Amino acid sequence: MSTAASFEIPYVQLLNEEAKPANDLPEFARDAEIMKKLYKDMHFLRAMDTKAISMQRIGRMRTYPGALGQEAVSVGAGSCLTKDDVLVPYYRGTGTMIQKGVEPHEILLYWGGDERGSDFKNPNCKEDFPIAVPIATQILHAAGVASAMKLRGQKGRAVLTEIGEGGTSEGEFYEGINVAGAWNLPMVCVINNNHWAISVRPDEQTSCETFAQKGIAAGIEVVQVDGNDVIAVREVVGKALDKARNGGGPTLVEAVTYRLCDHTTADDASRYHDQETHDKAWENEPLKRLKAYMVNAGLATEEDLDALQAMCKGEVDKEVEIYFDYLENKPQKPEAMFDYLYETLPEKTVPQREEVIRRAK
Amino acid sequence: MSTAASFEIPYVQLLNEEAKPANDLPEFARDAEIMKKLYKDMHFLRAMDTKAISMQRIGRMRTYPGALGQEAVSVGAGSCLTKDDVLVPYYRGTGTMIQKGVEPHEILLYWGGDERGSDFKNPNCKEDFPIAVPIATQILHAAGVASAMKLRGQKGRAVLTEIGEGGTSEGEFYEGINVAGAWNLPMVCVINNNHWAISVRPDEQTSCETFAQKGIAAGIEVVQVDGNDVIAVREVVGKALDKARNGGGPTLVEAVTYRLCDHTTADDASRYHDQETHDKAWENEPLKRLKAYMVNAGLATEEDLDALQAMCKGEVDKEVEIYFDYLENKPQKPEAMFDYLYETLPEKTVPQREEVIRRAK
Amino acid sequence: MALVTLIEAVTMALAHEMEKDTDVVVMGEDVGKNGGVFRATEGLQKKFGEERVIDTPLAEAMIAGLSVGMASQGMRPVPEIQFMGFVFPAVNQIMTAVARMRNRTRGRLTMPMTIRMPYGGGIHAPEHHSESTEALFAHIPGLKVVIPSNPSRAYGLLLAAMRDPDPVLFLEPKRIYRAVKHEVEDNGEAYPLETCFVDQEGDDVTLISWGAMMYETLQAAEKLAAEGINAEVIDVATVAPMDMTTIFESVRKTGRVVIVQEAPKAGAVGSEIAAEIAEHELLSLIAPIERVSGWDTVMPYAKLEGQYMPTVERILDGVKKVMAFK
Amino acid sequence: MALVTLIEAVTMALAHEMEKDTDVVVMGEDVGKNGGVFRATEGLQKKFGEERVIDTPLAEAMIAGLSVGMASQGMRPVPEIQFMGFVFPAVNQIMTAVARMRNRTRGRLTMPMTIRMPYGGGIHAPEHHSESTEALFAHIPGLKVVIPSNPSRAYGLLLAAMRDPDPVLFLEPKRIYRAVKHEVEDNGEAYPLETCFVDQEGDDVTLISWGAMMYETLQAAEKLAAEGINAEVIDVATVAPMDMTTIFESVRKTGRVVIVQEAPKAGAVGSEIAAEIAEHELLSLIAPIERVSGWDTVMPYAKLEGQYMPTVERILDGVKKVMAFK
Ligand SMILES: Cc1ncc(C[n+]2csc(CCOP(=O)(O)OP(=O)(O)O)c2C)c(N)n1
Ligand SMILES: Cc1ncc(C[n+]2csc(CCOP(=O)(O)OP(=O)(O)O)c2C)c(N)n1
Ligand SMILES: [Mg+2]
Ligand SMILES: [Mg+2]
Repeated sequence: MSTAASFEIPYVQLLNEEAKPANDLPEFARDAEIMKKLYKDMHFLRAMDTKAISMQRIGRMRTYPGALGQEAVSVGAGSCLTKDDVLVPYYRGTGTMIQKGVEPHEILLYWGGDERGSDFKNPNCKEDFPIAVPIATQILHAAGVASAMKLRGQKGRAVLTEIGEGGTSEGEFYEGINVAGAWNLPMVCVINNNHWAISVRPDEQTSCETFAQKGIAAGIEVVQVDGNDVIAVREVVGKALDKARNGGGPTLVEAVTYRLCDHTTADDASRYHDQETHDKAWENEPLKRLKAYMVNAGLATEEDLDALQAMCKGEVDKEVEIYFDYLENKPQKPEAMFDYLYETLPEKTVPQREEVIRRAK
Repeated sequence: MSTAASFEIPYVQLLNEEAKPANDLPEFARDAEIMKKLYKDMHFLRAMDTKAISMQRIGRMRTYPGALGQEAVSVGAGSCLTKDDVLVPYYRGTGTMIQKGVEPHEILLYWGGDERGSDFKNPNCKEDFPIAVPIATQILHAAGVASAMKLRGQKGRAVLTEIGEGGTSEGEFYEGINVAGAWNLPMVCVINNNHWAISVRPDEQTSCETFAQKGIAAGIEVVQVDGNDVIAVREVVGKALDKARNGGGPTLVEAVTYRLCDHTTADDASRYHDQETHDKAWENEPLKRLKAYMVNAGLATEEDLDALQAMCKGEVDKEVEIYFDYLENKPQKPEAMFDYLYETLPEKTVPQREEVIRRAK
Repeated sequence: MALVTLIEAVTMALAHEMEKDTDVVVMGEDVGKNGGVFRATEGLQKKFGEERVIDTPLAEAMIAGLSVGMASQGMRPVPEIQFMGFVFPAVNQIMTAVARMRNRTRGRLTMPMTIRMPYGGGIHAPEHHSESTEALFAHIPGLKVVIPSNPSRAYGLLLAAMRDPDPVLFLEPKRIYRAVKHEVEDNGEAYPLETCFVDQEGDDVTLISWGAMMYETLQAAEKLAAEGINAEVIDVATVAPMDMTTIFESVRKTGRVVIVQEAPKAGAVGSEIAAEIAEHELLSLIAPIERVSGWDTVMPYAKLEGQYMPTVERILDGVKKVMAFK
Repeated sequence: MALVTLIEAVTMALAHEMEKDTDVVVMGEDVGKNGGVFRATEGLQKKFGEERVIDTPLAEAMIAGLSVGMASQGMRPVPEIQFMGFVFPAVNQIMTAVARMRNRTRGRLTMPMTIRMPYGGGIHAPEHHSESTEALFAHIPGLKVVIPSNPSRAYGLLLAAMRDPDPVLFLEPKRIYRAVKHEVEDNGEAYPLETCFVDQEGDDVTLISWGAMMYETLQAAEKLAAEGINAEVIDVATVAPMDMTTIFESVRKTGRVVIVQEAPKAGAVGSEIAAEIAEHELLSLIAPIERVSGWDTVMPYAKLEGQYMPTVERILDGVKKVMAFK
């Protein structure tokens, strides 16, 4: 018996649970502006989620998926994107989308039940994908975008896509990373391992020790990262994207974190989660750690950081206003449901459109 | 950076390319009866394939997939099955099915275009699955059978399933091995890596070094075996099945071999294969190696083995006679297409059945 | 006798059959600890254990494919697909294995399974959570497609589905999961899958519907009654294979037909009903067959959902149209 | 002007469009080196290189999903599904992304792609290689489903499909891949996707069909002519969204309709045609609408295939039935 192949899965943590930095922190971690922006953006996400969830309670928002406790994953990963990259997000990727340039009120519109939320107005987002609800379908879209980049010989562009750890059980996830490997595509896939797929635990999804190792089946580079350490997430995803942009092929990144909120507003996690684990996970949430590091490293004072955090609420409120303005003052016309179905509405369907207009009067 | 997990893929070869045995040959490899049966059964498969393909040329058989050069995989794996196990084969599993007890003429009937070929008459095969044409769907069926065994607390039973290396690109393959791992199911999956998926090469399917490593994504035991070494195949699959029968969970086995025939009778491999590689692969085909080993080890004389081989043609001819008898003397009634659709044919469909009977008169 | 909603009737039927038949297992995403995202399997895991109420990995093809294997062993899996919008990864298994294994093996391996899933619009759910795609499955030979329209039928038809020797897709109209309560006795009595239900007799016009749309249809019938129009109201319930006999009888009586469905119009179940009538009962027709239907569009999100769903008003307009025909 | 078979016309159209538009890429299982299992892409890889004629891994969801990504970037992928029986793993992508991306993004991302696949029975192929499941796709809003019935139409319609701004499923009736040859000029002229083709004018009865069944239908029309019955023969070609105008016109003329299709009868494209006629042209009908169809069964294997396929004789019987009606 000999060995046909062997593999190691690296684990990256740059700030440990006590906010102690590793020796070899990346340069950006010493850059106060960058770090303050990350801190603020993570807080913005938290504030927006909080607001959206409270709006849902009073009937001004539909089902909404928060990202509490997982802000380092989406903000960290999204912060590595340039406008030339393409983002193919999943429904819990609010943070990533905002980093890419999607307007927060567009995301609110989407979850508020208005299709215009996916018609991103920022020119930097024109090629980005809308949220994918059917789990794992987006991984193939990402591979397709990356294929187009590769076939056209475009340099310096890459695709970032994301998925939950539960979503890795879907065959399409595997098909997507497999073709990314086979074709050496400029694609980075981040698994948000938040330890829950609604009510299902990781050990119920798979007997894998790590979700990163799923990439071994695709023959691609894999890495596991502490998903509550935004420095590590940004460093790992940033390097992976750089590699992809330079023809080095795909990477699968597992970011280990914990879902501190309900799955969505339609869920009640207390039905199935373990309170003790939950409480312990709170101690490990990413913003506390980041704050401790930044203050200790002299990148900002506690007051600076609190001020940044405080700004978020007002900014969220502005986005909410725009959201309301759309819904109340500029609602979609009923016939909109026909107007983007095909470039030209089939003759047979025209009378239906007319009937909708007539009945709406 | 630390290591989150690491993996090794073992490779097993017990007879090398020169038919030299490894030191630790399993006991059965010294058992003349067992070895002669394997030798004969592999030749029977080759003879049956040859006959079926020649029948196709003269219009007495439909599309047929041969297994030339891959006999050690299906016969070796199939020889490990007991009647209590369940086989969930793929379309190139003729050898495995015959080992399990399926009548060769039933397989001919199936490929001859007669559904009765999947109504296995051998009581030992009553629970076995028919051939799966839609690639990779069978892996989930196997996991389902294994789930039933597990849920019912049945000991000593396991499921064997098989797939081509190309088929591992389908998501359902991955979903099947993943759930087998998550639920610790009594299931063994053999990948016949015959280096072709019709005209597509392994390196076009995936960038994996091995197909065995796909099992790492499922967190299950994996092993790569020389698929031209029937002793190694039988040893590895046998141990894996034993482990499964005893509650030890699933195993993914990659058997590395080469497709020396066309994909099916509908294919012409000379359009895409490389003649040199093909010729070299012939030198490595499993029967020559096995014969050399058996003669050297004193398990049989060359004459014994030639006599076994010679018997096969006649036995195949008998099966062909039964096959013809079905088609010519006992053809299915046209209304058979209605008779197994549901237990009771819906009222609405009854007149269709009657019309078919009437028109067939 | 318990006063239950449609979803409670589902739970009751599941519990009843699990109690009676140990081969019945419930499986799916979040059906165990969480009791299902709509709570259809609430309490079942506590009662029957993790081996009979199984939280599966997140993969619908897998859920269907595992069920195939389990059914082949004589079990009676009752998989849940969390929303009908997520059944599509399982279509390959449903098409190539679930619907065909009996035929493929000439009766040797059978597929007694009931694939449950909530379906339809009207609850302002996110994208992909509101479609009515029953027509896709009604066209697949070897399947049965059953849709209850009230709590009693949910109980009786689900029992029938679970006892059926062949695979049944059981579509639960989620909009009416909690719309009304019925007195339902947990007596294990199944309803037949072979017939439509005539919910109201009448001889002026036949209203044909199924699932949640039965509510609007019955409301319309009530309004019509007030106007002196006696509608016969048929709940198709089993949309495949369909009981045309009951429908034909009604058409012979009324000569006027309005079909009400939530799905897009083109190529839907309503089309098949109309085609059958046009083939077998043309001479009974006094007026063209009217289909009041969802539009031929993608199901809109919450904000425009109300403009998509067929309304009582649209049904009444449809009836007016066929009644005006002389 | 070349004398070509249907499949050669497909190859010709592919080559023409690849030459003209570098955004067009062909991809699928065995389409490259091997030129496709039916040889539809023969020679294309040699001509256009491995980057434009791509042998993909074996995964249909992947093929469709990659096409979504590529199309979003402005490419015009032309994926091949090896047989229609293997499209089911891709249904999730087709349903949730291909058919909806334009609508989902309010026109921002569009899906100009043509998913080609051989379909239908009659060549004694193995299991799953012979079904006609066009109805499943014809019911999905946002898709177009196009089926050529001869070499000229294969060329002209495939060009139209590839140039269409929206996704087209292009179903190639494999039984007639090599049945006849047409003179087809490689002039890049597309046929419209918006209309049926009237292949023969007549005023006694309307025969409506598409794909391979056009052969039997036209043969039947010829026999009928000999008997003095003038059939109008319509090739629907684009079965979704359907041009009902042409069909209605014909029905108004003839009053008698026979629909011929290979698919199982219940819930098929023929049902939609019949339903539309029963809604809009009821008064034009002199006789019930007859559907000559495949049976509501699983497609049998080779030995019984002949008993499944609609025949000229069955079409003639159908016509006799509607003609007998007075
Ligand atoms: C194909 C499909 N199946 C089921 C669902 C319903 N669903 C939505 S989210 C979810 C759990 C996902 O968990 P995970 O992938 O871990 O992501 P997370 O929500 O935790 O970020 C499920 C089952 C879906 N959206 N798509
Ligand atoms: C879902 C599906 N897609 C495509 C096909 C057509 N097809 C039949 S065999 C084959 C190649 C399979 O190659 P591999 O898995 O390596 O098995 P092998 O035939 O080499 O044993 C293909 C593409 C199919 N049968 N099922
Ligand atoms: Mg999760
Ligand atoms: Mg192979």
